[in-house]
Amino acid sequence: MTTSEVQVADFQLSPELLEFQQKVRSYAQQHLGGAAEYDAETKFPREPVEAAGKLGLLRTTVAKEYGGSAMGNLASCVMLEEINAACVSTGVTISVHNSLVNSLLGKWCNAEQKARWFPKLITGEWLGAYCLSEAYSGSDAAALRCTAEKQGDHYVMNGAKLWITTGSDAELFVIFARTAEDRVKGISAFVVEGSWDGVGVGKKERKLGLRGSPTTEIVLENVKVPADCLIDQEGNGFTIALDTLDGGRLGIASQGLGIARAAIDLIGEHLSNQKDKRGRPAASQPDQWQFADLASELDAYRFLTWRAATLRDRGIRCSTEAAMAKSCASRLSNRAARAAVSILGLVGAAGNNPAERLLRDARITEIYEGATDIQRLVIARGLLA
Amino acid sequence: MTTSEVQVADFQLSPELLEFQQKVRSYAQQHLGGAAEYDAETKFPREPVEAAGKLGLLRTTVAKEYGGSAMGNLASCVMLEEINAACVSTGVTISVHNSLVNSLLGKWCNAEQKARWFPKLITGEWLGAYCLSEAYSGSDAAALRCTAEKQGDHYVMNGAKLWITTGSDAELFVIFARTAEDRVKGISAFVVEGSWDGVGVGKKERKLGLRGSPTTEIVLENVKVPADCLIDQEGNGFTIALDTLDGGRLGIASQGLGIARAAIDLIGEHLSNQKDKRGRPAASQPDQWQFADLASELDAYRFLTWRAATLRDRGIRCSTEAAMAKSCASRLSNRAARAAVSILGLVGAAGNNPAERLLRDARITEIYEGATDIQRLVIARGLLA
Amino acid sequence: MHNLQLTEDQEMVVDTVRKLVVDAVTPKVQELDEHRSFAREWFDALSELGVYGLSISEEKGGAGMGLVPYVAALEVIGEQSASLSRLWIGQMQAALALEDAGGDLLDEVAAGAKLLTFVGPEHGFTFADGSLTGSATMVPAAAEADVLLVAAKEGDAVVLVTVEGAACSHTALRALGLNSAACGQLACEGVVATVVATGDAAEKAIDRAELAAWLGVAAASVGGGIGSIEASKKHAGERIAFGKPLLVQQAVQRKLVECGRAVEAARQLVWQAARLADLGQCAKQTAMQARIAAVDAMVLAADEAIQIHGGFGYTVEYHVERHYRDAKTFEVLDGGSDHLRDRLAAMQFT
Amino acid sequence: MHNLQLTEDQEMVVDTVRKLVVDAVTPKVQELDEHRSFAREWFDALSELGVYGLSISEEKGGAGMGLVPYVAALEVIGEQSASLSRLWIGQMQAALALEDAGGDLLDEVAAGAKLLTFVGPEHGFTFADGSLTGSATMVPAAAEADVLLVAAKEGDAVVLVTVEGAACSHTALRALGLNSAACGQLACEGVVATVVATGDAAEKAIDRAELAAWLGVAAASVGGGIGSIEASKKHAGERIAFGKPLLVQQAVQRKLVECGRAVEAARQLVWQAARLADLGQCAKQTAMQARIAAVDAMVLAADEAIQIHGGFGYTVEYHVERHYRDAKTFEVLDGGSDHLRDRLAAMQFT
Repeated sequence: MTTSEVQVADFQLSPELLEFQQKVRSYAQQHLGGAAEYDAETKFPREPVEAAGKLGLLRTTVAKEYGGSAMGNLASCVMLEEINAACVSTGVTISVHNSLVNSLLGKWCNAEQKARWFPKLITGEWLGAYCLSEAYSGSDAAALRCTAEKQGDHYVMNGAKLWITTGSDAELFVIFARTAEDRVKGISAFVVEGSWDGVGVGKKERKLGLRGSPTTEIVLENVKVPADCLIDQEGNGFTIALDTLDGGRLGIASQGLGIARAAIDLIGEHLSNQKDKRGRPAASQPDQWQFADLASELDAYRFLTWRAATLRDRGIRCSTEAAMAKSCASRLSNRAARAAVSILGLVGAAGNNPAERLLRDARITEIYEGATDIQRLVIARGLLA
Repeated sequence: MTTSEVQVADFQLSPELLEFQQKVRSYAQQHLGGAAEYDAETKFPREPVEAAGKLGLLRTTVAKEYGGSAMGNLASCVMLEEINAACVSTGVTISVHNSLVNSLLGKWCNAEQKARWFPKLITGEWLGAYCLSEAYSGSDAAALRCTAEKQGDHYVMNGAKLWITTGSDAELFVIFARTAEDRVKGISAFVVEGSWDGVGVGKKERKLGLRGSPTTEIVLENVKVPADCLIDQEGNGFTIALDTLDGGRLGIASQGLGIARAAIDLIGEHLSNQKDKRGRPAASQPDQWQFADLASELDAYRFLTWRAATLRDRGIRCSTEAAMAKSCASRLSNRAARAAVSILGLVGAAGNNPAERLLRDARITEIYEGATDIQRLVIARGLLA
Repeated sequence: MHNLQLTEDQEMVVDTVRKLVVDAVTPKVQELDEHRSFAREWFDALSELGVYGLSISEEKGGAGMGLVPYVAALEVIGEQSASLSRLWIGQMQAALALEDAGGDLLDEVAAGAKLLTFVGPEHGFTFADGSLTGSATMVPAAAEADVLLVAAKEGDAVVLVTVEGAACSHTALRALGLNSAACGQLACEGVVATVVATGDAAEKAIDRAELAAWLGVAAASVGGGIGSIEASKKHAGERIAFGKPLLVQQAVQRKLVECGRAVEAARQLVWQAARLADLGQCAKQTAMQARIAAVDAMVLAADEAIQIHGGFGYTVEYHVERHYRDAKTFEVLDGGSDHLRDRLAAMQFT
Repeated sequence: MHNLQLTEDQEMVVDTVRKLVVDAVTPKVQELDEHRSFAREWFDALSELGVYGLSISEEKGGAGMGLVPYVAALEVIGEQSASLSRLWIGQMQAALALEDAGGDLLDEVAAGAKLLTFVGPEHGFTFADGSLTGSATMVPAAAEADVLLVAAKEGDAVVLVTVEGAACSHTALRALGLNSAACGQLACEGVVATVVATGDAAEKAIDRAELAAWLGVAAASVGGGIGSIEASKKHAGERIAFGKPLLVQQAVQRKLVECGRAVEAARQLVWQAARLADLGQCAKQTAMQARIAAVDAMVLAADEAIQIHGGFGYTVEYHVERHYRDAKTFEVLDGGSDHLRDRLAAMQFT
């Protein structure tokens, strides 16, 4: 969807977006208190995701004619920052569902396909998963080996996808598979439903963080995929994947902002509590510097993120801008979380404080949906072109 | 002056500001080619400053009723980035004249005073200097010792001001002096004209950079200052100084952005020229990363700067936001200039390349109008209040 | 491997420790960490090697070999297990703190018959009328230690006391790292304690315990940094992306060069501090600098290792996420790096 | 002052150099720098001390004292004058490169009778039919050197040649730093050159010259870092702000602690590399790491020193702006730090 309305005037969100932000903030306060538990017990945040569905938060990137709220990329960014500031596992689930799956289907599927899948996706009855990575293709996505062989009115799909967010809990999978040999033009995109024969959930990863969000292998054994589940046309898969990632990167940038904000808030709270014997503020100067630097960068990279989102909302290509946002915000989230542990000290590392969880959760933002060094090369290429 | 019009919509400058930016860019191309010469010969950039006056660039912060163009803080930021990207010595001269002196007079002087001084200031017939620092009061501005003793219809001023930008070439001095003992409430602000008896230019500093801009001591020996040269009222000097510095900091933030941009452009040019034997791009990956990171931060901190400027243009207090902008942009300018020398290598250090001059010029931005650590404490205090 | 120029005896200690690490630690390190299992068996295996008396003087029944082989051996252990390093460090703190006082407990510490943990002055325990009061979080082996050696305040004076581990209350923590060292919360409410040293003797004992911690954590962090670098080299040498091994990419090489440089610089500080201490010179500042630099280098190396591993690095099987957690946990122990910075400042500027 | 544990002879060299620095260098360093005056008199004064033959073997007429006193003495000089350090480094490069070949020139170098500058292989000079062609920028003492020692290519082979300084054309530069070392542009168009070494001998000579540069720049940078820290301590101890000396502020202390730590770590790398070299072990990687770390530490210390000095730091009288310029100039010499990083990578990963 594209919009020509001004969403950010002189760096302030429009009244509609401010209202939406408040709504999401209330949702987070009501439903996302269990982040520590999802983490400790590697438990999927089902209740918060269902509540998000009921509140309409899973339809922000879907057009109104298919039941969506069509709020666009900027609204998604605003929402995802709020959610990730409270619970990163819920955040990534919604980010993948909205920013990758729903966005992709909305942009590249035909009307019949949209009518088929969106009713279940916008309510959260179905959750979506995005299956690009494989064991031998991470940053080098075009090296994928999963195959979809055309046999009459269907394709037979074989292979295995790795590091699939929501892998064990999703019902709809967007899968990139090879329909021809050409490294790039041999890749096509499909929708595969989890209930079909041959679709299996493989190994579940045990991870540093993001432990409430199941990351699994998806194994495809002779899966019969009807031809009308091909997205767009054969050979256009890589283009679709890259285009979608621009939006996905804004989702992860917003995740980074949310994590950074939560960590900075912990530091701020700690500093406010530092008092000398007479009750006067006594935060150490170097801690205050770090706090000031991190808080300044948070504002700055939020603007980078919002800039890219407004471009995308206007239908303008934003690969360079999205890469800037993701690269900067994801690195900030890690610096901020590490600083929180350093400054809170023993308390921050003790595991009954959110700081150490944020440190573990933050680390993934520099890796998935395009590692930092890839983002940097995208930026350099974009600017020097 | 305040405005309620939206100046930056979805992170894009308004058409008026874009046009103004183009105008300044042309000015820079035509008049600021001599930066290397002003530096090497420690020569005041008189021609560019005069040309700026003719083009109306010295009146941007002055209200229309006094002949100004009342373009406001954001326009000043846009202008100063362009000018500093070409010549930092010219940039600081105009920044002090516009962002400190003209801004201060416009906000705190009475109509008679404005009518007296602005006609000369807006054309550049007179240049302004801002005299706050002394040998024993830098970051601790309230420790100043210069005195102004009331004697009938005038004050007698004695003392010495240090590190005065444009000191030897200004005609109008805003001078902060002590009219009473109270550390803060004993400070008052005055306009002193350079032609008056007892106003002398002292030692001229030999500096690392900014060598085209004269930084001098201003010596005040029994200077008879008419009472109608008092700005606002007695004892309000420190408030005036702090308020003015918010605007001044935006000027220096923009200077930082301009320097950073120039350095990043040098790096980009160098990377574009790197080719392998077959003529294919061959810039080193780590150099590309640095370029990408610096360029991303440039965009991000420009938004921080513009945000603070739009707040100030709306009459909203922006100390925290201005400190964020100055702290981030000034540090970026130094990182970028150092990176340019590192990446350009021998060529960058050789002195016939702008890189080494940028490195020397950049260093002041973290020092004047509030050193970085002071900015950080302002930010921390602002956010934790 | 390194250029510490150890004597033959010292080299033998390091080789013996290395063999234990290869045979017993490496195969189980991931499993124990993931299940947060306390590494008592490794601690006991080190006892059998007799290392806990390594740096105690011969007249007090130790090997009198000084701190140089201690840092060399901890580097080897740290490459695999920060948790086991930390247990040895606690034991070494106790050994050095108790050395002057001597007695049965020192012998038991040196023999590894009892597992000790040191609770530093930063936790603010107080001692009065023969009993100890205070609480601390993130104490290694909090629940597992046989004896706690506590630096406490008695009025304004410093006193070093011991309490039985069983006499204190403990709470297990899901801590960030050092999962096999069982960091936990510890509380004593008027627990009967035995005075080991008071006055100058207590100050000196605490000084030595702190030095043992700084040097030990620094050496183990150097090892941890090496562990991350080696894991990265191995992975990047095998992993193919864009048609060639990752290790061929300048991107990856540059990261590893910088990590290696940071680790090597920290290592030189550790060695210098250990050498100074063994020569009887003041090693305090150098040891604190080493501790700060080495932990930072370990954090850097682990962070880059995760990045080089990509998605694999975020999973538990590739060890580097453990190094990352352990490095940040090392950082906050012993008062934390910023506290050390402030102490360095106090030594240098007042 | 330091813990290199020098022999008495080595210590004497350092003391003699320190005396020269205090008496002759310190009083004029600012003036010479500001006027971009070449420090020939200091170079000659060092000649009189006889230091240029310091590391040459006794059988070749040198003092045979190795590189350890070289780095110790350069640290002392670097604290005051990076320019003079750089002149000695060039001379040492020549001395070590010429040592195997021996001959009159070596004697003149060792005696300081001729001032040499070394032009490294990174400048890409070519040698054919007895004459040298090429150009280079930012060559220390480009116009002042009596003789240039150039690592050139003859076809695909490496060759080490000398040319008379007067036979080349020079252009002075307003360079970023090292103002008293007169860095300039240099061009030779078929200048008659004398071959000093070819083949393996040339490779070895160039290796030694590079090692001399890495160690020398590293040591001088450690000294420069110390210079910035000492200047900051002095200024911050005297300057009053908000009612107390700057040095009392945690802000200032923390900066100085971190600078001190970075400098000390770099210093340990330098010493280790010098010791390794003197033991006949391969010191190449450690020396390169030292060179990178020390220059970075000097940049950091100078940068923070300027900040601590505030407006004063931006003016020429307080020395720290000079350290800042000199540090960044050191960085880009000898191929530059990034080039060294790539060479380290090549050594470690291929």
